[in-house]
Amino acid sequence: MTYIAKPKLHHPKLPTNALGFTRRDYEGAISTLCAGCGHDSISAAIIQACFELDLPPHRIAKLSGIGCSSKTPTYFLGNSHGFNSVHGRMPSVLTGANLANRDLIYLGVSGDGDSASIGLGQFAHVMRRGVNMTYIVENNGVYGLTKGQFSATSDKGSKSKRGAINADEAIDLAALAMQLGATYVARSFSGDKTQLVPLIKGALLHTGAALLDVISPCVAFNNHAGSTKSYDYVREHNDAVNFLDVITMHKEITADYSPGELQEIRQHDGSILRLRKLHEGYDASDRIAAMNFLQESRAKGEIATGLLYVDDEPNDLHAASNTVTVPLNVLDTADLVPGSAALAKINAALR
Amino acid sequence: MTYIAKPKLHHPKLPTNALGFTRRDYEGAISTLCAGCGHDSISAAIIQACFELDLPPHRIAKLSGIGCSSKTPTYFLGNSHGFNSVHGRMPSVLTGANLANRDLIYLGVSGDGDSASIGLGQFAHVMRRGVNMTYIVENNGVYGLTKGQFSATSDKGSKSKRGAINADEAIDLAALAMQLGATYVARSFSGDKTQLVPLIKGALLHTGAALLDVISPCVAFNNHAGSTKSYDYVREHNDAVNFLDVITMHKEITADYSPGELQEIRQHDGSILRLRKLHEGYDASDRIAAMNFLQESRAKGEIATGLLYVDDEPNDLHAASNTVTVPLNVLDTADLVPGSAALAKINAALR
Amino acid sequence: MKRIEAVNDFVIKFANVNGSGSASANTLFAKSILRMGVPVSPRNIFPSNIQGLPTWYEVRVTADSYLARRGGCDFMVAMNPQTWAADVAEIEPGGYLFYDSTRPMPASKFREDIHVTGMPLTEIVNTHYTDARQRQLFKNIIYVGALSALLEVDPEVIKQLIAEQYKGKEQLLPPNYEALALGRDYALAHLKCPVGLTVKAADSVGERIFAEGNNAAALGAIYGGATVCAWYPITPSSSLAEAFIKHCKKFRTDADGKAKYAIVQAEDELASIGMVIGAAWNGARAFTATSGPGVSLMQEFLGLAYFAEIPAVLFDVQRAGPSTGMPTRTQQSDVLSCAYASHGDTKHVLLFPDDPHECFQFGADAFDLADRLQTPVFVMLDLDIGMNERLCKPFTWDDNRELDRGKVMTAEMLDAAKEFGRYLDVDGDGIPYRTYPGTHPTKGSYFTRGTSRDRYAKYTEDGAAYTDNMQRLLRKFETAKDLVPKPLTRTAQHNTRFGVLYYGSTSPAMDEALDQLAASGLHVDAMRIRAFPFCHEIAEFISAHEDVFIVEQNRDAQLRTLVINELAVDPAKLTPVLHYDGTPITARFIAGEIAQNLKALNVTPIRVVAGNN
Amino acid sequence: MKRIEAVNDFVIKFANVNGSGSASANTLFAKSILRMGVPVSPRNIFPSNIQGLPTWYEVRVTADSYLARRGGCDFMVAMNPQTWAADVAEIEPGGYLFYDSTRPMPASKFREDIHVTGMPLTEIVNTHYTDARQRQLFKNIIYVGALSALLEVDPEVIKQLIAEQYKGKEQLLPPNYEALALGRDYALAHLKCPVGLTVKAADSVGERIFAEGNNAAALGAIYGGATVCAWYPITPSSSLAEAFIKHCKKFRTDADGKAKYAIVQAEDELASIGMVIGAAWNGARAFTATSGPGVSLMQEFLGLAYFAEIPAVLFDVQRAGPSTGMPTRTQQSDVLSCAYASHGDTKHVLLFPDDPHECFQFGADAFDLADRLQTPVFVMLDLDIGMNERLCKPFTWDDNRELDRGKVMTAEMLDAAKEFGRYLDVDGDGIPYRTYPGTHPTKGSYFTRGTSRDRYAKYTEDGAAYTDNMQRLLRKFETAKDLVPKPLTRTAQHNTRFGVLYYGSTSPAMDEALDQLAASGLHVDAMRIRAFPFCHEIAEFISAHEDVFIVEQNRDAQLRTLVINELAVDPAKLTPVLHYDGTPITARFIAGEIAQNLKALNVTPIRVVAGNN
Ligand SMILES: Cc1ncc(C[n+]2csc(CCOP(=O)(O)OP(=O)(O)O)c2C)c(N)n1
Ligand SMILES: Cc1ncc(C[n+]2csc(CCOP(=O)(O)OP(=O)(O)O)c2C)c(N)n1
Ligand code: SF4
Ligand code: SF4
Ligand SMILES: [Mg+2]
Ligand SMILES: [Mg+2]
Repeated sequence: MTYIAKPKLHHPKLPTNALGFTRRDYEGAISTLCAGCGHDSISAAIIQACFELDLPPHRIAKLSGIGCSSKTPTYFLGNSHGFNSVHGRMPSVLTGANLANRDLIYLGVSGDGDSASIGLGQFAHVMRRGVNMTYIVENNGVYGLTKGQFSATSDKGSKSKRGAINADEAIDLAALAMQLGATYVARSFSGDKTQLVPLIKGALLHTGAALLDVISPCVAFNNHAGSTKSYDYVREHNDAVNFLDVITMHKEITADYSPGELQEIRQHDGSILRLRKLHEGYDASDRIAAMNFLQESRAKGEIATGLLYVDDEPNDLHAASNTVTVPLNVLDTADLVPGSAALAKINAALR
Repeated sequence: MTYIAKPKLHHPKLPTNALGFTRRDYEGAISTLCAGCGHDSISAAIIQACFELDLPPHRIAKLSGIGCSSKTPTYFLGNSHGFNSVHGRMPSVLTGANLANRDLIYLGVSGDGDSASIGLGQFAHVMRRGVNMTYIVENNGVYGLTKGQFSATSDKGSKSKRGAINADEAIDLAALAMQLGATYVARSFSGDKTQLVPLIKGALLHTGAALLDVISPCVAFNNHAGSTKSYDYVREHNDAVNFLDVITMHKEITADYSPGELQEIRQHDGSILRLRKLHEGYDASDRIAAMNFLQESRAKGEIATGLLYVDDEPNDLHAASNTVTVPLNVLDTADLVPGSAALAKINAALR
Repeated sequence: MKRIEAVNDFVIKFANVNGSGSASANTLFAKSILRMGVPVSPRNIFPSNIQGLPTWYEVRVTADSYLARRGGCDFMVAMNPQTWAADVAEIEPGGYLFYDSTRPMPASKFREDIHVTGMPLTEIVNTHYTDARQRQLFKNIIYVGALSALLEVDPEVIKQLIAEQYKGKEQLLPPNYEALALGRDYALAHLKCPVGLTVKAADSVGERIFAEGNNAAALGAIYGGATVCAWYPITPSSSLAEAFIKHCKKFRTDADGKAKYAIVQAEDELASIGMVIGAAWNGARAFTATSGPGVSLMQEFLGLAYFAEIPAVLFDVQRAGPSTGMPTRTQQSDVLSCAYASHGDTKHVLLFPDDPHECFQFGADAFDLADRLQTPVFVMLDLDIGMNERLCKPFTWDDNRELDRGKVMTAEMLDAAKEFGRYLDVDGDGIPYRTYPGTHPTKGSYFTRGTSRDRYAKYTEDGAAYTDNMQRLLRKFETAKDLVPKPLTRTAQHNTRFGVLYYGSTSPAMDEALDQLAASGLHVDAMRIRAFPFCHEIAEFISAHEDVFIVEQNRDAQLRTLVINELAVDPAKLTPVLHYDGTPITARFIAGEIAQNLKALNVTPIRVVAGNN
Repeated sequence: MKRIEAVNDFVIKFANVNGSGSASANTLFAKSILRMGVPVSPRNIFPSNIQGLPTWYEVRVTADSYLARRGGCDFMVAMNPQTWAADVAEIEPGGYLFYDSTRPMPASKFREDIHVTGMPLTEIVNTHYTDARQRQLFKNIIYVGALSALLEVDPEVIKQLIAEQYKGKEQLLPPNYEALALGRDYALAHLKCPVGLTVKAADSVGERIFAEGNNAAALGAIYGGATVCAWYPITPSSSLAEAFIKHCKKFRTDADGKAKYAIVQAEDELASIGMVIGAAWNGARAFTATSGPGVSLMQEFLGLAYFAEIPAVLFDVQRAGPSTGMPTRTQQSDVLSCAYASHGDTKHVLLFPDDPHECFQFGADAFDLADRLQTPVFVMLDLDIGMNERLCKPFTWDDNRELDRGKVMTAEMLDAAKEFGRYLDVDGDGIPYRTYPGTHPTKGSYFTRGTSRDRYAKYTEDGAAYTDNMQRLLRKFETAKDLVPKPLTRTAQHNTRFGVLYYGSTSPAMDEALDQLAASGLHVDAMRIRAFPFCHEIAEFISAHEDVFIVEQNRDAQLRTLVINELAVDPAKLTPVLHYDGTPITARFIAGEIAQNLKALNVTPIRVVAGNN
């Protein structure tokens, strides 16, 4: 069922990618989110990343839960199938979809309430299983759609718009994902597109469980003083450990740096993740060190961003299940039904 | 409603504790678990710990989910109320119970399937909220009651009795609890009563969220070669970081050690946790270091046991909720009902 | 051209953009009419979105206190270009359109048969204000000012309300007064005032109050002695839990600032009901508030609460299902999933309040019922009564009333008793005695489980013990029939063989429909069901009539299913009248459906007063 | 003293301790009788525990192929001291008791009216074996040997079966043969052989097979083309998923060892149904297997699947509820929670297989139905048919049969079509067309949601669009009535105004009860319902009779609720016959209940053959 996208005719001025698509071809319906919502910037970054990677839009499946963040798949990749499922359970739906057709690219979009509150269990288990996907959490520390209650990622001591103080420990989804076996873990900020776009590209090319925890301020309910997820707060405390540059096969490698500050990771598909270190000696391939770093920077009140950890030999659920290379959803009667002869044998054995 | 337990008359020979109770008074119905099941040893350790701490049995509430492990509360503390709830949801039931009466001691008993598979979400959130409880996971890496399927704590690569190999990352509940804000985190082994009993005592005296991850072999389905939760395997890989000695107020402190190898932590109730270090420089009060240590020892294939982390200034959910000191379940009409005069004011404001 | 003329009896609708701050101005308008002694019934029609999408505020001005949604619109305040066409189309012929005429509109955009009043609102605010937010906010106050002139709403009353609103922030009064005057003066100067629709001071409101059902139910929980609340946000129930927080701060904070309550925003609905069950098991009064999706997630726990006999109170503020459905639309479609919640054989107690007054009353009673019956009790609200301000009888409370904790054995009772069996039916009413954990050192402790056990709470897989217990639970449900609120009957002026059953938020529409039917000579006896299980009065009402209509706001006639199943009524006798598009049911719809059915049965109308139609 | 005498028609029961390895010896015994051409129907009665608690294995030897549980016991093999008293008490007067006489028992422990055979089993094993485990295991084989002598079961057949069992491990044969001989020889030498109950070789089994419903259903899923299975262990459904794993390894592994399937043991039931929905949405055939508690947890997702129109297959192997209830006991008590699963207005398709043969057939058909109807389909098993070996017709398959994927548009179809609307009712049957993700670069993509949307899958909160969609779903459910398996009727030999409805595992007990009733001159027409929604034939059957009984294995007459609600039947016409103590229903119970009712209606028996009672 693999389908080669046919380039379409466009206004000559619009730049096209290798498939002949313009950025427009990766857009969706007009957003109904609040003006200034961080989520809209993330949608834009996704569009940009898919366009730059020359992905056939219809070969991507978008899945989400419930929330303002989970609404966003309607606002990008209009030619892709999308599934806005139920609150907190997108990971299981995505896992099932992935099993049915290993050839599509799976993009899960969720919110902090959707993933860290009601959905924490499924979030954890989808990471453990190493489902090949890009899982983006649009993290604003509140429940936007239900008008601003604290979510499980809002920091202890942070203040709600109505003045309430959060007493519970915050859940760090990036740290959790690393501990649970995710093989590509990054954190970014909806306000920093130059950092975000490459991180999304790297995730889309990664052949295992990729998590992006993207802090995405809620202008309606969590952008005030006292919030630790406001634009201002995040800008002040943002501490990028590295800067990612994704080099796909067909682009030849040019720019050169002095060795020390560079780290290059070749991914399964041949693409190269080139990391320019902004933190002395930060090694994105050392899981335990990365986890430790996250804890320390969090203790210092900093928000570590960048490609925090990547495993260049990821294993995914299909590998673990040893499934055939052809998608399960194309197997037909001949492939699947043993037939009457086999049944006769079975009957015989049951006498 | 606080009730002072009346000492009972007993066979003179049976040793009694400060309340005049014998160990018998802390026992329950006869176990229906398999002969040799690790869970029964844990029940015995709980009985021992409660007896030694002179706890009035009826002031303890036992809560559990579903599973062989969750059945055990029937087999200890026969004079306590117990609640065998539904699979994986004990943490929420315990949280509610705790809110209703802050004066009882809450003992949650669960299994690895109950807590790490279906119950992971509730496990995580009860830790975040710092519910004052002792939460014991009887961890055998399988679903015993449903006949031996892998649970989420069984290690990647470990072999089931039927020969299947586990492909998913194992969840380390102790590491998770630490990351999520539990203030007393220990790991032990059902086969090591001398280590286990003091750890349970320390947890019962701890006034915050205490987790005990107790490896407890399933002789019926997970005690074979190739299992990483068998008696043999655990004995071989057990790596105790320290040995705990719990000194309650009324016991005066005797034994003396050379400073270096000792760590003493005074808990809220005045009791002292005396830790004899078995690991050079292991500091049970340093959360980040402890988390890092856990990751490293796990990478080495070792099972770190002992009191892994303790916070001597724990905060609990009641503190966060600023609730009255008297249990909510004793407040009566006079305490709770504003009456008709107040209602008249409200009506007036609604015109 | 026709011109709708009415005093104190019309529908005015505000078409706005979500998040534009119009809500408070619109409420101000509605409340000012109320203060003039004229009943109003406002309704918010809002999207599942935070900002930028269309939202409407519909105010029915109703001298006769018909509080249901009337349908149609006499005066449209069209502030939202996105919905202009639909809004203009909705106006009744001879009705009125008020709009922002700053940008000229082509004639094609209007209608021949309506009266159009344009006012350059944007221009006015732009000339008077520089700050964008101010322009936004005061534009709303300005149109309220204009409306006061067009509809003869007393400006002094409006100012009074503004003053009350900004008590403590008096510096905000002058600018608001100015904006109000700005609008009013402009209207008086440039627009034809009044139009055919006017408000005339009256005395038709009386002692009634103007409240939201969610707020009232939360207050009921306070009076019912609830101390533990565990909830998870979900529209349209969130404001119930949030109101409880507010009331607790006010009424439940002791001298030294400590809380005589505990409220947890749980991680999801499984956790919230779990916490409620744990707290209730441990002797505190506990509740949760949720909506359909939450009820679905709670099913397993509800089966446990039924079988383990845990008192637990749930407020289900219903919205349009199934699945996510329409979160901001109203329905009565959780009836079955609540009544028979969970796998296995279960039956649950449901209460159906019809307005904020009953939300308060049932909100309090639910806790006594739950303790008395040791089982979950559902208070079934819906978005229409939960989230709209509704005129209703004031809240009342008897100061001699004590919390009824039901059958609980204390240490003293245990010492006195010869035996204790948690599931012993001592009194023959199916309700056993329970103890709170920690009551007595050696007596009365027991083990609670969702698995089968004997009368002494001992685990058993014995079939006889299981059956014995399941039958006792049925006896208990029988007992419940006499404890739940009785139905209320409204008998027609003429003997009739027709009856109608209805419940919950359908109430005002039903009352109005009965008047309309009576006016057209069609007489129907009505009974409002207020609880499940159904008491004998309901069975008697049905057997006393040949044909009974049953009016519901769901597709599958869910209450009808309960009625035929539990009361063994022949379905042929019960004609469903179903409205389920998510908007509140109207008298027009009910009367229309019933009239049509009666026509089919060719019933000859009996006029009460000659020519009164 | 009376002595029960019977050939090929008796009930023998083994009382053992859970985990003592008796299971395989007992099955060996039952199968050996089957191999002699004599029908047997065995049942396991086991505790929710792994080791040490009582367990029973009941074998009904039945020349007439009455496969239901008969009730009572003619021959008791009492191997469990814990349950001695109850086991001895259960023996029919004139029946037989076989026990381990190693330790002498006081006479008081026996009964006057039964025939006692003691054999020093422990002593025998202790003298012959040293290893504890061997003593344990061979004791079981030894009593089988003894029984072969006491009941005249052909030892050669037993040896043949042992040989088949240990194919490949031939070294195990001699010791087993010895143990068998040891028991048999001892019995022949010291015990009175045979007793009054004997097995005589016959030819009454025919081509029938001996299978477990769970295994058959899993095989059905293989033939139905299921490629994705997501499950969570729960008794009594686990063995269904585990059988699917086994079958997949055998039938679904391609040349180079790759899996043409994916099976995930999920973290819970919410995840398993979520995975099934995701896979089905993406074009794979997917299913889950669960039991009551799982169904409760899946409610929200089931509402999504109904509203979003996702094909999904669920095998619900029912156990005794509510809550944890009795996990190892059988019931039919999830009918309502499946039929109307989730909040909001929903209706789901249910299939009711009555034996392993139908478990296979419906297990395969369910996938075609789900794809055809684009909605969840439940296959309702229960512990009785799921986990017991049952004699049934062999499995059959038509090699010309193709998987029916329903209305799916390919890229070619999309290019050809003039428009695509995911929820457009093009054919008037309520079933729209769908596309699989990734089908076409620019056509046919759509957004799936649980929220309201229009015919083109565009999000909307418009009431008319919502209603339009909800009504189409009802049309689709109408269509389902003609696609699901038709009911089967058994007409009485005499015209009768009485009918009986039943379903699922009640089938064998019903057949036998009908014979018993007929024999006593009571004639009742019977219809076995095999699916929900109900087709017109069921309505016609009911209207063709004055009184209709409806036999169920639950407390609340759940199927009856569906019948009166969906077919608008007067409840007065449907008399429930309910058995719900967790044991499988018996013919004695059904016939007794019906006879009693008919007596009450004083029906005069019409003997078919004079004196045949
Ligand atoms: C089962 C269920 N419970 C509650 C809700 C109500 N609800 C909708 S969105 C939401 C929270 C969304 O928060 P988040 O995931 O952080 O998304 P955001 O709106 O902040 O982007 C909730 C509680 C629901 N839709 N379903
Ligand atoms: C909702 C639900 N799903 C599944 C089950 C079946 N079940 C009972 S116990 C259990 C697993 C228990 O495993 P664990 O918690 O590790 O306890 P163990 O028996 O190993 O001590 C399962 C899946 C259930 N009771 N409820
Ligand atoms: S409420 Fe917050 S999260 Fe939702 S759209 Fe508005 S800004 Fe974004
Ligand atoms: S099955 Fe395993 S866990 Fe359960 S009782 Fe037996 S040994 Fe213990
Ligand atoms: Mg959020
Ligand atoms: Mg376990």
